[in-house]
Amino acid sequence: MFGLVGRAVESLYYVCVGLWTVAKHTGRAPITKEFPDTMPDLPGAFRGRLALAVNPETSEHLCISCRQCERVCPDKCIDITAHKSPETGKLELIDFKIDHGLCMFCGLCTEVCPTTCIINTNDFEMSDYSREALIYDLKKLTLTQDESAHYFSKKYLPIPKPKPKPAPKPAAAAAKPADGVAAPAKPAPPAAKPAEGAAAAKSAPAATDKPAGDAAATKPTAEKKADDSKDSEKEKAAPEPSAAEGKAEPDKTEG
Amino acid sequence: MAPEKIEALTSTRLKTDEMIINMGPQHPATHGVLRLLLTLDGEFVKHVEPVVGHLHRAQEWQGQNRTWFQYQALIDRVDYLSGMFTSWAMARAAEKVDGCQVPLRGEYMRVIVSEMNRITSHLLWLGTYGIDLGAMFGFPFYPFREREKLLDLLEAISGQRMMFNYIRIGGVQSEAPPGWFAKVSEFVKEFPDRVDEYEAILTNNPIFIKRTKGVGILKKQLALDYGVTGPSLRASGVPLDLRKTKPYSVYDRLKFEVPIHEGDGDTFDRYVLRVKEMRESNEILRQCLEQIPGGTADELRERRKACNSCGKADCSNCGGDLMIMAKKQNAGLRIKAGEGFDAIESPRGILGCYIISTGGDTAYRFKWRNPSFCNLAALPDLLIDHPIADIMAIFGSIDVILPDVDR
Amino acid sequence: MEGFPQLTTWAQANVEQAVFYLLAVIAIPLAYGVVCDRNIIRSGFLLIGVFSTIAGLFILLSAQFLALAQIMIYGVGITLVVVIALMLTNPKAEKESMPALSIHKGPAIFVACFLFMCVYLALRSAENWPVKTDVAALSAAENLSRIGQSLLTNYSFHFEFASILLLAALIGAVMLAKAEPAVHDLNELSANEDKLKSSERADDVVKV
Amino acid sequence: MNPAVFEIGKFARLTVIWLSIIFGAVWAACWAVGVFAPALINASGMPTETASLASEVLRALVPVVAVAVFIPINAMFMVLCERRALALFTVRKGPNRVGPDGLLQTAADAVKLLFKEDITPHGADAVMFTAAPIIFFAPSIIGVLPLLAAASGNHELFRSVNLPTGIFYVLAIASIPVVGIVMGGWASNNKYSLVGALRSAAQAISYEIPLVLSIVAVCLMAGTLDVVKIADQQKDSLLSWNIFGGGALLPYVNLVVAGLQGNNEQVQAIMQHFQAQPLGPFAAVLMVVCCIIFFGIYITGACAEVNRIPFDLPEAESELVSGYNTEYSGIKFAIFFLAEFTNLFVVCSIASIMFLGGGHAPLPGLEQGFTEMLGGILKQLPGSKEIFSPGWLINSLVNPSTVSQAFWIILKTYSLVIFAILIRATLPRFRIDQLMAFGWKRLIPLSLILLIALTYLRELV
Repeated sequence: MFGLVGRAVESLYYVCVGLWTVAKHTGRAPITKEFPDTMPDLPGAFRGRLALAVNPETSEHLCISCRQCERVCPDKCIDITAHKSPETGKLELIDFKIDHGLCMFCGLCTEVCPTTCIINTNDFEMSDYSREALIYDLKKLTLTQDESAHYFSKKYLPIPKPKPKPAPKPAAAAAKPADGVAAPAKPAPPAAKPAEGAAAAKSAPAATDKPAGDAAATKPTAEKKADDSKDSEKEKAAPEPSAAEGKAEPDKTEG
Repeated sequence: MAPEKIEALTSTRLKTDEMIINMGPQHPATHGVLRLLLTLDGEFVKHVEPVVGHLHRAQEWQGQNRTWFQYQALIDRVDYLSGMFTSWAMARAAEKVDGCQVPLRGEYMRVIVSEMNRITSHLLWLGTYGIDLGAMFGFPFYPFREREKLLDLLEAISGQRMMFNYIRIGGVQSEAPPGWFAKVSEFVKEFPDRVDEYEAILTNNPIFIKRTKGVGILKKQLALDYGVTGPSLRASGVPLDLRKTKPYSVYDRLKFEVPIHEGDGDTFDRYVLRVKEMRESNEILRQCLEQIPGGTADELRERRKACNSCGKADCSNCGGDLMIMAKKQNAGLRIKAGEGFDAIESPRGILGCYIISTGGDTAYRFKWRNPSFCNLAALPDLLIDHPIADIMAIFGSIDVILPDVDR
Repeated sequence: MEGFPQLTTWAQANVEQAVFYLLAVIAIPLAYGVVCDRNIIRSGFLLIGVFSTIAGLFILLSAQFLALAQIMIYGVGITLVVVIALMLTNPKAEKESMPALSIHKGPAIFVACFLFMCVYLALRSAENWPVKTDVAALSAAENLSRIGQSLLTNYSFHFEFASILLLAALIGAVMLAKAEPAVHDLNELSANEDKLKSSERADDVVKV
Repeated sequence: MNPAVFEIGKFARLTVIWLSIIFGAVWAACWAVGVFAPALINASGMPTETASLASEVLRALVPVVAVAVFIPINAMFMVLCERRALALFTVRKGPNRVGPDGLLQTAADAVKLLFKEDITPHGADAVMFTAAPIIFFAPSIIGVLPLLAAASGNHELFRSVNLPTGIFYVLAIASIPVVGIVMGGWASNNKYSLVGALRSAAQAISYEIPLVLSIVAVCLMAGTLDVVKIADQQKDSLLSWNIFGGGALLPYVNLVVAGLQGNNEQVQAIMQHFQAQPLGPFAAVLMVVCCIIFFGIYITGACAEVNRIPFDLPEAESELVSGYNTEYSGIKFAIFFLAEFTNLFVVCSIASIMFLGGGHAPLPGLEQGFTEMLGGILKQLPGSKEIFSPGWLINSLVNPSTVSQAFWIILKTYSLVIFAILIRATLPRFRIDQLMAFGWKRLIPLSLILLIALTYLRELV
């Protein structure tokens, strides 16, 4: 009998403790973030929409059409169209398409980019009315100079040195893009440089079988074939980017 | 007991029709897309048939058809509540095959982010367990509030809240951003108070105790027979925690207790054990923050200003223990030929990964040993002769995550 | 309806009859439905409707308390009956096998006619039927205390007898519902045997 | 400043605005039907007999109008109140987008539900499927009628609905909704709904008994079933509330007060009274304890009756999807939803009338002071006797005692509602067998024992 009463009182006490704990929370500031009014304070590492940065100082487009990102993308959502300029023998970027409907925001493309051109912005509001509208082309992807500067500082990225103007780079750049351009683009990393560059440099002795910038050589054969065939296709498709653009534009206005 | 005797005893009861109920795959409490085919006698479960596979995404096949580098970004999705652990299991297996040694700072970073992830996973479990038991409108928000803080921190270091892609073969992806360590230690300081609050609401609550004590008893032997691991096994009294029994990474340098419950192994024990584990993880975090070689990222950056972050292996500021990555991360990432298995202790149990590599940049064979799958196997035995209402209490308490089951 | 003298007299003159007929018109089809509906559960709900209309009739007779008791007890009680019907029957199976009850029809009609005649004759002999006319004049509060007093004085034996009957029913229900030694306990038995072995084996496994 | 203070302030502001809208609307509707329209009719020069009959009909309609206006708006406010209060308890902000502070959120939700497709599932019993929400909602509308008189301080317009069997009427009507639940659950042709309905029936029957017994205890102390009389008996002060033993402690407090004041005659008089009852103080304290436990039993039973957490098994979202209303959509679902909140309001207002002194202030002087003050102000107005003069308008509109009583009863009822929300934010759900065991093995014996104890203690005090 008394055991029963004791248990009842004890239960009641613990229920009251619970109620009091909850009631105490009334006096705490709400943690709600009212999203459209106050944007979330996203960290620099945040992997949002992909974009192509320009050099924040010279507004020079950083992409060198090396196709590293295209190759590494697990979803195959990047599509680069480039051709070799007949005059200079250099690769020229014609179009750069990213299908954000396919993209899973893993950020691998930004890690392998030798010129820190392709970056993850902090933009995550990309909703649109059609799937086609999620395919971003070069124009939509390229950031302005200010935006690039903002993200370079936010992500603690080193500002790339401008490409030497005359740039008599050998035609071999097409075959060995990382080697050719990474060297001038990779300055001595400053203190805040994260991940990839520093880690890669440091780990060089540990990873004995991997000379830096040797990506093209170790490329798997199957993928190489696929890439090659794609390249040739791109070569063919290259002369008509305006048509593709024309197709994309009405869709967008429709939406 | 002889079947005739059972028959004789049971046949005196009122004969009733059995009802078959299809719980899930769209039931609010099946935590994803599990389908339970229940045969009920009144409100009591007589037979359970879990139907899994609704979320099958061929994770192993994908591993065999993508390069190592690409697959690292995908495996977080196997167990989306503890992505760090899936990455880590794969990284450890690959490192074993490759023979690559992860630098000490990298290991510490791995432990820090993983323990943070363990806390987030347990917090989510705690919140949803409250929902399973009907504390739907108040309690779940408290664990989620803390989880939010941790996810913000993990987002700051890895770039995303759940699909971290942070632990890589050979180390971790990046050094922490400025101020990150300070925020973590701030969290570590305030977290025990928060756990006290959860316990004030739940642990002694008479309704909660009634709902969980003596319900869904998982016997030691049954658990071992089914290969149940993790907190569910430890709540049944088996002291099996890879962090302690077979210390990997830097866990042998850390002082922590693995909570074991010498009880019946009912749902209440599982709850108590997970809450204790959160506290222990917090303790591990605190120790890691003290022990990590090179100190916080900010201190290290100050030190590296002297050598201008040279990145040389013999540099006292950049090389050796102070590195975070031992392998170059690029599209050409390769693992030496060979095969190997390694397992770690994920929030749900032993998470193992078996790899056969032929030396190329793609694995020849992947095999995952997922704790959720094995834990779920014990579910039918736990549910028999419990009322419908207990299905949620029991199913919630063994804490499976369906993508992990279905892979 | 205190405070509305004119309204009360007017309502008594004009509305009471209309309400009575309205209730009757509702009650009779409902009662018919109770008997004839093939779905036992729907019959149960219709029965609640019948009792509600009868409660309405009680209110017309100024027996507020009785009306409310009718609603409270039958409303919930019939729900219980419905629930029990739900649990004991299989509506699908019953739909398939509706037995032809032609054998029972004759006796049923006979019994119904007999009962009706009884009631009819009783009503016809109203002048000989001792009806206390003063009760109707009581106000509701007095009515209530009158019921209480009658229950505990004149009719206390009936009242107590009914309580004992109900108590017996309650105990019987408890005995029926009490769980017999069933599969649970057997499981426990075998589980205990397991327990003895398991503790040793479990340790072995961990050691390995 | 702490942002939490702003949130509490916003919540308070929202509550005040909504309550003034609700009670303003009710007041205006009642005044228009019960005062203004009869005055117009009388002034219009109709034959006196017809005119007085017409005005009596109008005045008899007032309670119906009041409830018809009050119930839907109040249910909408309670939904919002619950959501905001839950947000406060869980460190969130709650709905604050529609209208200022989210004032119109539930209005918007109601409109949304009105325009949603009304789906009747395949194989459902269409008639019962439609009837169920009506049977669920109707009792909560007609059930509150007798409470109006007590809540308005026996205002003359509501006096007519004050039944001598008032509280019994309310309880009888409050037992009907379970029929609606069983009906809806069965008619939905869904196993989850059916299980929810069965649970609901079992639960309602089990918890009705302790609920009624705790009310019986109050009636026993009051000696009547009339809610107005029960409320009036508690008018003195906090100590005469039924939760504190219905005035059992009053003589002792009077003794202490008299002793402190040095009023020896009064002390002597009271002491003589005590000598007749030597066990009096002991019995009084026990009685207070009994009454407080009865209040607890009432709250528990009420939570079970209206399917609130921790007794929300008929809905049990994590087990039964949504229980008996799984298959409902659109307006039918809205009716179920509104009815649930109305039922909560009804049980809370019963509690505040039966246990917490109805519309009477907790301290003795407060009510009288306020009434006199307001009455004095009203008397100052010019021409308060002439019909249609401003004085008459205000006097017929504002009744000092009703204002005071309405204020207190709103305060008490909504405090109980907030308490129910707090319970909802904290406790997990019972399991069905534990629920039944708790009801039958704990609450019913406890309330029976206490009821017997109370009858004897009442004699000893």
